[in-house]
Amino acid sequence: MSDADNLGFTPNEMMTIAASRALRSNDVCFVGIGAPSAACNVARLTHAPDITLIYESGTIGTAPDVLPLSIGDGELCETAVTTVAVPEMFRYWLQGGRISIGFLGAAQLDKFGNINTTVIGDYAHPKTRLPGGGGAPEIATSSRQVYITMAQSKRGMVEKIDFFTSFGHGEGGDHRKRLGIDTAGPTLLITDLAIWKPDPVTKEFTVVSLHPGVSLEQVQATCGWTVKFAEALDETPAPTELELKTLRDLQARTKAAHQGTAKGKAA
Amino acid sequence: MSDADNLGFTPNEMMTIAASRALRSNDVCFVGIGAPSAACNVARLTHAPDITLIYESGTIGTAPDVLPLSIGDGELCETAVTTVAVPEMFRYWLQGGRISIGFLGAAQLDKFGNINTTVIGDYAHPKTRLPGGGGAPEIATSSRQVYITMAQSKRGMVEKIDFFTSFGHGEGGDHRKRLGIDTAGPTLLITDLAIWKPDPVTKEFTVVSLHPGVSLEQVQATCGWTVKFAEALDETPAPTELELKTLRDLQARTKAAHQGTAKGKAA
Amino acid sequence: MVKFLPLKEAVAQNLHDGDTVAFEGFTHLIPTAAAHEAIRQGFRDLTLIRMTPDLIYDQMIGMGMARKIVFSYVGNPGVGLLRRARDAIENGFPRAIEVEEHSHAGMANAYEAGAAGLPCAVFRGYRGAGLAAVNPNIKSVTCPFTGEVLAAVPAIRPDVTFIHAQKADRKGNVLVEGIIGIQKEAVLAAKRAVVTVEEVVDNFDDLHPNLTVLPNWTIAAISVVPGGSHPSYTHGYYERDNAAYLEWDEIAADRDRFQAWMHKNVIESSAEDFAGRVEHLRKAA
Amino acid sequence: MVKFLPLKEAVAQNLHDGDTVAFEGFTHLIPTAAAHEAIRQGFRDLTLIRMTPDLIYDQMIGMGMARKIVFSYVGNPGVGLLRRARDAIENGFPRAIEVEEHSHAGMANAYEAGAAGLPCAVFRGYRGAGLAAVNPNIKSVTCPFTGEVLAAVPAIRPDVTFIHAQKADRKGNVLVEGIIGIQKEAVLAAKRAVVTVEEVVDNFDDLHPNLTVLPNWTIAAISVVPGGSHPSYTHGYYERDNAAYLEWDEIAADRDRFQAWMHKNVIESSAEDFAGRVEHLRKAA
Repeated sequence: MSDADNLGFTPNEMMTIAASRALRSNDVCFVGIGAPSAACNVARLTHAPDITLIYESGTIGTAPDVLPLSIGDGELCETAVTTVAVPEMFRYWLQGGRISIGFLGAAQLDKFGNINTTVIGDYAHPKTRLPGGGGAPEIATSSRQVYITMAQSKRGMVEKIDFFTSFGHGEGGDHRKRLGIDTAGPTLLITDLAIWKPDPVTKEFTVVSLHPGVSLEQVQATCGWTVKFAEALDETPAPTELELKTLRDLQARTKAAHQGTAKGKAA
Repeated sequence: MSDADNLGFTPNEMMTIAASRALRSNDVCFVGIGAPSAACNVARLTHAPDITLIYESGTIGTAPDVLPLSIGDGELCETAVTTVAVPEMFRYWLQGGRISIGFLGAAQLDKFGNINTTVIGDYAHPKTRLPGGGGAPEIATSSRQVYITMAQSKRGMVEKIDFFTSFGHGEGGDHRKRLGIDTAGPTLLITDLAIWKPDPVTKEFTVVSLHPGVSLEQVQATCGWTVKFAEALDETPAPTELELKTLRDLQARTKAAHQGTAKGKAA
Repeated sequence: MVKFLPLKEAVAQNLHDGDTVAFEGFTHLIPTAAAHEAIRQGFRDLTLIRMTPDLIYDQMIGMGMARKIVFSYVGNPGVGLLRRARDAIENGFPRAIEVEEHSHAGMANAYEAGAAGLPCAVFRGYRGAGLAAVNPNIKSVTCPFTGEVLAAVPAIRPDVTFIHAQKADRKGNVLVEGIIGIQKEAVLAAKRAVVTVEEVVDNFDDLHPNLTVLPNWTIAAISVVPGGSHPSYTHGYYERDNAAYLEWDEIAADRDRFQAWMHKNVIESSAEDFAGRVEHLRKAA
Repeated sequence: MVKFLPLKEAVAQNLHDGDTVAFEGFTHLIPTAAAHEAIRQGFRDLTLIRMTPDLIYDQMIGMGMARKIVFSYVGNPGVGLLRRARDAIENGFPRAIEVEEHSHAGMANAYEAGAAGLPCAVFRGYRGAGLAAVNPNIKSVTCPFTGEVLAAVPAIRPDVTFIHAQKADRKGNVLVEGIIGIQKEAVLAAKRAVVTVEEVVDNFDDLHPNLTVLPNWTIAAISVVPGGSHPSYTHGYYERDNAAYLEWDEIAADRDRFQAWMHKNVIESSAEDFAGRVEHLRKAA
């Protein structure tokens, strides 16, 4: 696989930057931790300066200088337009229909954008107990659209997920509508190898763009279902110098801060 | 009837002071405007300094220097422990069961403590449209007890009220319980002439104490139903010097402030 | 995204004949200037929503602008009755109006449900109260765990909400403080929100993080109208003009006197006049 | 009325074997000192409630104190899994525990309903989600106006809630600020509430009126424990000890190492030790 030495950037960097490009200044994003958080903040620091980032801890319109380790780091509150209580966050801001993009990661994902972060194995007797859904069940249904980011692997991208932590397109087609869900659901999947969009009718995720240097075979080899590729397949533009520098500076600041005592020791 | 010249205090002053005496420092009072507000603040300024006064505008633990003209005067917020939004006030503080005493006035009252402040005449075609209930319907059912104050008159204290703005004891007896209301309801009525308490069984208001100089005939002459008097009828202690001075000072400060521009003109 | 507009344009762009509209304010921060602008522009057939319709609703009803009112307390707070509203309800003058009446708890929960994107609000209310019998929009749901029967009312979703607030920053974020009432919910429940403010400041960097700030993307238009809530008050700027509330009781008692007052103080007046009306109510520094 | 007590007594007087208890905090203000005191006092058969059970729940579960957990995200935030909780759920070690799992929206609404005195919360949730099938406490009600089917969950009503806050005044009113999470609701929903604070100040006269202040009559006991939320943080006092969260992942991975750590840092330790743990996390003035 390609890496930073060959192309000047890593697949994970490409994933984060490709995700950041999907965001606009007038978006209101409900941000999950990890790759979604990095992508949202790169967007804010590059082409979407007025984007509204919301973390489920209650911080609205936040602009952290370093990426938070948790969804409730102090930095998020200190830089926010306002910080509200958690019930208000879920009632007025998420359920109220104010979120344009819900940004989720996934431990297990199927081709219809259904996500599992709850258990591997049987729910009552799990092989591995994962952290669970947190805000995801309602982020997936109340946000106007859902973007998903994850690094590809056969273990992660599976034919059948073990548990429906959050609902994507279910069994595909109009399954959302049949459940009374009137939002669009997953409209974009950005992995470390490709950009995927749901088929307009079946809602199955289809590769529409390959990242630079990535082959169709690589995408299929790291995915547990038979991948559909668009007829006109794009190549994702490589990260620009500004995008890469912005992401790397952000991650360097973050790493320093997350030593935990780095700031404190200066005192 | 007795007046200030004869006894050194007016019937209205006696009413307010008698009502204030029913309050304790550990009470949490939901305060209506008018006589209830004066009584609550006299209590706070005399024997119940730690009483918690709550106005429906969202001010909790307020200690106004002058009586508010409305339930949302600035003074209430400036002196409060905290000021919350109106939905929170009705959900967490009133419905949450945190109010020990709901203090109501009445335009029309019946002998079971049911109150009308909505219409005189038919609801759809009223003879007089009154302001309506405001917070009263739920104050009457969510407060642990309800105290009522009003000046007696045949027009106000009636056999049958025109509209049930707030529910007292309904038709008496266990009517509250039958409607699924588990609070005590009206437990005290303080008029300008007497103190009334509900009969333990029938829940009909019964005079238990006459204010100084008031006769049984006076009470009956100003009440639209046949009044029941307790066998052992007390005489309400006359206002003390401190009580009277506290009330009159409060009302003098209030009158000066409500000229509206009195404070402003000093600027 | 929010636009800073003169009040005349903010009202013209956002309010239309037949709209369901809330001019909210709970004693504090009543958007008088916005209501007066609506009166000058002569809208008709409005459904007027407010927990505590007071002087400005008496004025709009008296001018014949309302088809229906939705409320929980239709009084001049601390003074008494609203005489123009009474005339409309009792005598159909200047036109008959439909009445939908709730308790404060019912209205507060209904606004909260509107802000929360729910179709209805569920709460413990109206037990034994006469309103449940005369208002078909008071229904019930049963708790599926305890069997308790709770009240349900439809969510309030105005076409447009007007509020008055202390200040906006240059980006159009809005701060409401003091007795915050139901304003945040009324804005978030509405399709469009218009805010009048006392002033615009560079930024809100020094604000405490937990104050009531409405992000700029929740608001359609902001108009700077100093004194815009008179005779109500703006915490931190000027006091309530209690004398004006007392005086209103006399003005509104007479149909002709009402019309004369409205022409002089509203129709032939403008948003710029509000600053002068609160001069004497500003506190000594 | 509230009592100021040493933490040891505040915990002993308010927590009992078999209680349903919430130690709430949403990343910020986690009441670690109170949980450690509960561990030292060795309570059993607790039902532990929290939206985001993290290190202190991993610790209480690992010490065998929990009969059941009610939660919406059982992870080490930003790090990964909770290894003691996993061991209990997957292997029944040191004892099997019952699991009641919700979404954040479900838990937040359930606390809100608890604070509001309602038997259940009603919201738009769990559509298509697997939890609705495995949690019998997720039911539905139908909106009587639109026919929309909404989710319903029982209100959360803990026997006792513990929170950590910035400060109390001498009367025992408590200020919570910054990321306020679900703390106010958790306190108001509980039969009893115990608060640890960084400090006590004379009065709150200079506070902005709209901050989150819990009146003294809503609280049973207050204990002054500087640093009491470490390795979480207290806005305005000290920063989050992110390194400690990363380190916990290794400590909790091994049953013996966990026990050794707990004995050294909890059992043989006291509330007074927290102040020292945050010294290096206080910001330069």
